[in-house]
Amino acid sequence: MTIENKPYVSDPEGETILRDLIMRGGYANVIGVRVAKSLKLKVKAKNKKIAEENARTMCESLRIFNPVVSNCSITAIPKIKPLARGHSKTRHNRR
Amino acid sequence: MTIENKPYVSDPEGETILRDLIMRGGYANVIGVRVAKSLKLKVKAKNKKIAEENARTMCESLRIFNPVVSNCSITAIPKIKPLARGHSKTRHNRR
Amino acid sequence: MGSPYWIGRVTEAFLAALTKEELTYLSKELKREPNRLEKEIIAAEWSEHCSYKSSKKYIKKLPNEGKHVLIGPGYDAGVLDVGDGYVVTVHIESHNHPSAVDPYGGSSTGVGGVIRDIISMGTRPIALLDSLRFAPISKHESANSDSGWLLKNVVKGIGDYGNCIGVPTVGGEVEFDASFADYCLVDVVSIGIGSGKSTVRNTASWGDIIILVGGATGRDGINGAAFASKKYERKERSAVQIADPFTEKLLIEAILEGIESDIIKALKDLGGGGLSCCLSEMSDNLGLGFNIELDQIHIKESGMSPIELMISESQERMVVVVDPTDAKEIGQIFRKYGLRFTTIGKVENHGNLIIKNKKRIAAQLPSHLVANAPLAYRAFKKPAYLLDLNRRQPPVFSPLDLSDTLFLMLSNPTIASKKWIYSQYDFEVGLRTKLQPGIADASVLRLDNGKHLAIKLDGNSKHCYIDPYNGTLGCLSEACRNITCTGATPIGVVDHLQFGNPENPDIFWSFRQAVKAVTDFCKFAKVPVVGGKVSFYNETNRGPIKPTPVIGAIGLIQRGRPVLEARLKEGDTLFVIGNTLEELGGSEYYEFVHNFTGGKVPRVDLKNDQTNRNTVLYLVNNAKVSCMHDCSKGGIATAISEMAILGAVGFELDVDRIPNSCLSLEGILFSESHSRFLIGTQRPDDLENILSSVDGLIFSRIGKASNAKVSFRNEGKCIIDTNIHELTFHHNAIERIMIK
Amino acid sequence: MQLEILYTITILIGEFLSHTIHPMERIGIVVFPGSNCDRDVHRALNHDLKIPADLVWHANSKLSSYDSFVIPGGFSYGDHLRAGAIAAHTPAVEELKKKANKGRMILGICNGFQILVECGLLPGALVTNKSLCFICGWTNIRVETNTTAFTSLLSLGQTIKIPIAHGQGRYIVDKQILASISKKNQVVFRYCQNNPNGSTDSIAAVCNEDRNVMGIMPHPERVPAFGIGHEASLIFRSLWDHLTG
Ligand SMILES: Nc1ncnc2c1ncn2[C@@H]1O[C@H](COP(=O)(O)OP(=O)(O)O)[C@@H](O)[C@H]1O
Ligand SMILES: [Mg+2]
Repeated sequence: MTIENKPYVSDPEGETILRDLIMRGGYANVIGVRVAKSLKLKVKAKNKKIAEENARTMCESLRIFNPVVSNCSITAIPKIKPLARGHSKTRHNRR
Repeated sequence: MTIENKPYVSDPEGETILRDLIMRGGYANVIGVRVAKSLKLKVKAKNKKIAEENARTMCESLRIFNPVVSNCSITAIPKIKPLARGHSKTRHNRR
Repeated sequence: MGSPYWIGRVTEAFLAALTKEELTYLSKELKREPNRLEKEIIAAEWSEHCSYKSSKKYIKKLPNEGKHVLIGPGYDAGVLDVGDGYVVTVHIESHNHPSAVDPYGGSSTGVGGVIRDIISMGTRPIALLDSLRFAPISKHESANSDSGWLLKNVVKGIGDYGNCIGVPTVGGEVEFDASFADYCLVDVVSIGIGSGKSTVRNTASWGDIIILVGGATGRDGINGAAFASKKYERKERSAVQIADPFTEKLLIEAILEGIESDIIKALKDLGGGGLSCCLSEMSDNLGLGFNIELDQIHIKESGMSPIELMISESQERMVVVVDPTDAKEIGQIFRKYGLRFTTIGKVENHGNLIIKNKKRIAAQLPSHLVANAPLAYRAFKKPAYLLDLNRRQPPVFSPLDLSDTLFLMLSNPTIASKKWIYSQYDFEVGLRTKLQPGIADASVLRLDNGKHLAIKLDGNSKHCYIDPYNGTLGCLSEACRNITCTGATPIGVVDHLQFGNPENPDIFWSFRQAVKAVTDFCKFAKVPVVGGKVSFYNETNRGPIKPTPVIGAIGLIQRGRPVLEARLKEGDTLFVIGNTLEELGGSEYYEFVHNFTGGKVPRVDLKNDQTNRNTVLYLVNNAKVSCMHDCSKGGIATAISEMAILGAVGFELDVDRIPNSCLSLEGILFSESHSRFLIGTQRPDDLENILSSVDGLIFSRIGKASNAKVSFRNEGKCIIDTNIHELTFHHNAIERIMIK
Repeated sequence: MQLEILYTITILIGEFLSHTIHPMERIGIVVFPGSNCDRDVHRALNHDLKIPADLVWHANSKLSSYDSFVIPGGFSYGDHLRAGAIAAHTPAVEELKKKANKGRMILGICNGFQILVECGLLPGALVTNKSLCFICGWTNIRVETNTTAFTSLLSLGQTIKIPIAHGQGRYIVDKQILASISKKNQVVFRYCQNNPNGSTDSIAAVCNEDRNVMGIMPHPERVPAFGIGHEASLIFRSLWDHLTG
């Protein structure tokens, strides 16, 4: 679940990271940064679709993000990866 | 690019969301929450692999994540979505 | 929770903000039809928010002269002379509509705006205060009920912004009332300090250059001013403003460095109405013309139209005017701080605002015309609800256990400890905080000349709803009382008048009553109004908010004089000054305990009020007392408990010794009559002598502080029997509601 | 009038000092974009404690002429990415690292602590408070070692009152590092009575192995120089004693 400012909403944090860290570090090939927040939920559900729907209703009714400011995209990954907690092996996972 | 606390570091935000919002809201099928920070970088690169490698070197040399407490996973998505900055067409995108 | 309330429709175009009459007037003055861009510029500036078209006539009449006032209302901030070459600036702003939709972004950008007003005067911001209003946060629901969610995010927004820019939030007030359902009021006051020399003179001459500095201009907040001037409709995009306190902090340092180098000739922040308002007001104030080129502006999004550039409300921007020979130096300063800036134009002698786009004139308007909207006439009549309320007799309430009632009063979020809020604010950065929040009636700051500045905000929408005139008078009395308690003499007030739709005659009547009260109080007490703000259209689909004037009182404590807290001390003898009347209308006792609205609200007797304040000031100044607290929301029983909780000490109180003309015990304990003070002293006989010598003063010795037991006695019986730990527990209610 | 004269004299003395004392014997207060306790530290040192110190903009070449530094609190680079993360990559911090390796004294307060951790001069990490809220208030800390140049005037085990104000002050180290810093006596202060932010082992301040670099989360510049609650200012006095021998 990724919560991100809407495209027309500015992102001062991303801009500072780009300007003061990445560009000054000499990484000219990076041309844009947007910061987002992700939530990894571990959900029990019959299938991917139901899991996604569940997550979306919950997200909206509990106001996990403010839809005036942010968009939220939800993807369920069926058992692909156990939640990080307690799984130190996932550390170098690149997916 | 997703930056997430290592398993040994507790995640009070995830815990609070789980306990105060989700469980109290009656969503019993959610059994775990971890909060992470993601950065969406727009990178110019020949291919996905190079882009990921570039990003990883940058990430390590600039310490985009703090290896003491966090893990970082990187995935490149070739041209799937243009970054918002400077793309006025995305302006009325709601989702 | 129902359906999320933010999902609303995107409403009509911005142009709708200009009325037919205004358009006709405009064409007549211009002797031609304005083009689209011109109409948009005018609409932004003639919005209620920027032009004060409904209220200007009334605001102008407020008393605004005093020996400390250097610059009164009408500028970005009021300027007060505090002696030794130092000045203090004050300003108040609200960000109600944006905060109701996006509490985090709305409240933080509100802080940003009011801070830039202080910088605009060439002074360094040294403190913030916040005055907040929400619907009740209930004990049973989670902190994520609508109002809990708003409160949590508003506080986080204010904290994150003020903390980041290093300006301490030193105090404030909070009120909960059901009329704020689905809405909230977020008022912020900022204080600045400077030397008389450094305040910007705001002069310019032909050929000077105009520079836009700070955040890039984007489409954010477009239509914001019109938004705040229209009934609250849930527009999507227009409401969203992302705060960037980091850029603001750089802006503060850069501008102050420019002022120090004496190269900034004129300066103004961009707030509601964006460049349109800023440039038209600035050129009108300077009595000069501006030629502006839009092509150069640093932008966030490509393809912005001239209209969007002119009305964008992107945050953290300012306009500065410098002599061309100083262009290089100011550029160096901005570059040092990594701020983006562009020269957007030149000062001309023609008196017009000329906007060029791609070398062609896109708009040409006389600045004077843009900056001075035709005033709107608003009808007014006494609202019908008042007749109804006045007729409503308070029912006879079945007697409750008085200890339980006291506990309930203390756990009422309007009265309970606000520690959960202010501990999220860095209230000490800057090393000026002499009295931190929570320990006295007002916040006290150290000034550079050895004097102290006291300030407090007060509002009471429950009183003002039942009686706008007396309610407002009460807010003034309370604010002045609060600063007096710390030992300060009032030197000025700021007023923030918040109402519903001014086109509604009922609402406009209340507005006029409030203005009258401010005028009457300030004239009598000889305290000038040094600034203020009017916010109309505070309405939701449920209707208008209760009338909510918020008053900020500013006071000065002379060098070497005591600064007093409200903390009760072991062995203190308790005195009360002032009479207690059966004035329970709009009281927390009626409203919170009995859920009853009606009755007579407390009235202020201006003469007594003054006598009592002067007496108290004498006592503090001459070190006759060990603590002082004013008596307001929740009445005497609450006030004395608050002092005891602060001092962690118990007390015995003789209720029958409290001077009163009440009909009930509840009246004596919980009535909110004004002009009363509670005093603790280690020299009771001394104090009694002094008080007896004051003509017409009502006072009494009512109790004593000792150990941990708390008892209220009446006619030999103990009517409340508890201890300090229990009182403290109930007083911590907000923490219990908000932290799960 | 009198006050003005007093000010003039103070300024004159200040100028006199700044001319007579070589920068080596003055403390450099490193100012980053977004630092906001810099002026407070400056005032506490010069005005209250009479310890000569200058504000130095991070990009100013004068920085290298100083030999001891305070990195003040605030929100350098807006705390973006993580508190201290961006400042840690500036040339100024590179310079500080060189000085640290030569044994020069560096004290990081609050955001300064975060920068020292992010640039690797100090072990561990500082993350968001356990309560998820910014906290401001006074707390008690205990002196865990007085064999550092920052605590020599304090006594071991002494409890002092000190203000805190931070959002990301939860100090985190893993088991190995914790064992190592405990063994080498690098924990300088611990919160006592309560742990306001959830730090590992209630750690409030740590120093490096060579004991010339210390990071502390609370704000010693906010306490009065004399009278009740002045003990925390002994941190600065200890440092000055050390520098002036
Ligand atoms: N929103 C707030 N922000 C900061 N401080 C607050 C806020 N609300 C209340 N306070 C502080 O809490 C204390 C009690 O406030 P209040 O209940 O309004 O005082 P009073 O009893 O005089 O009416 C004061 O020091 C005040 O400054
Ligand atoms: Mg009070």
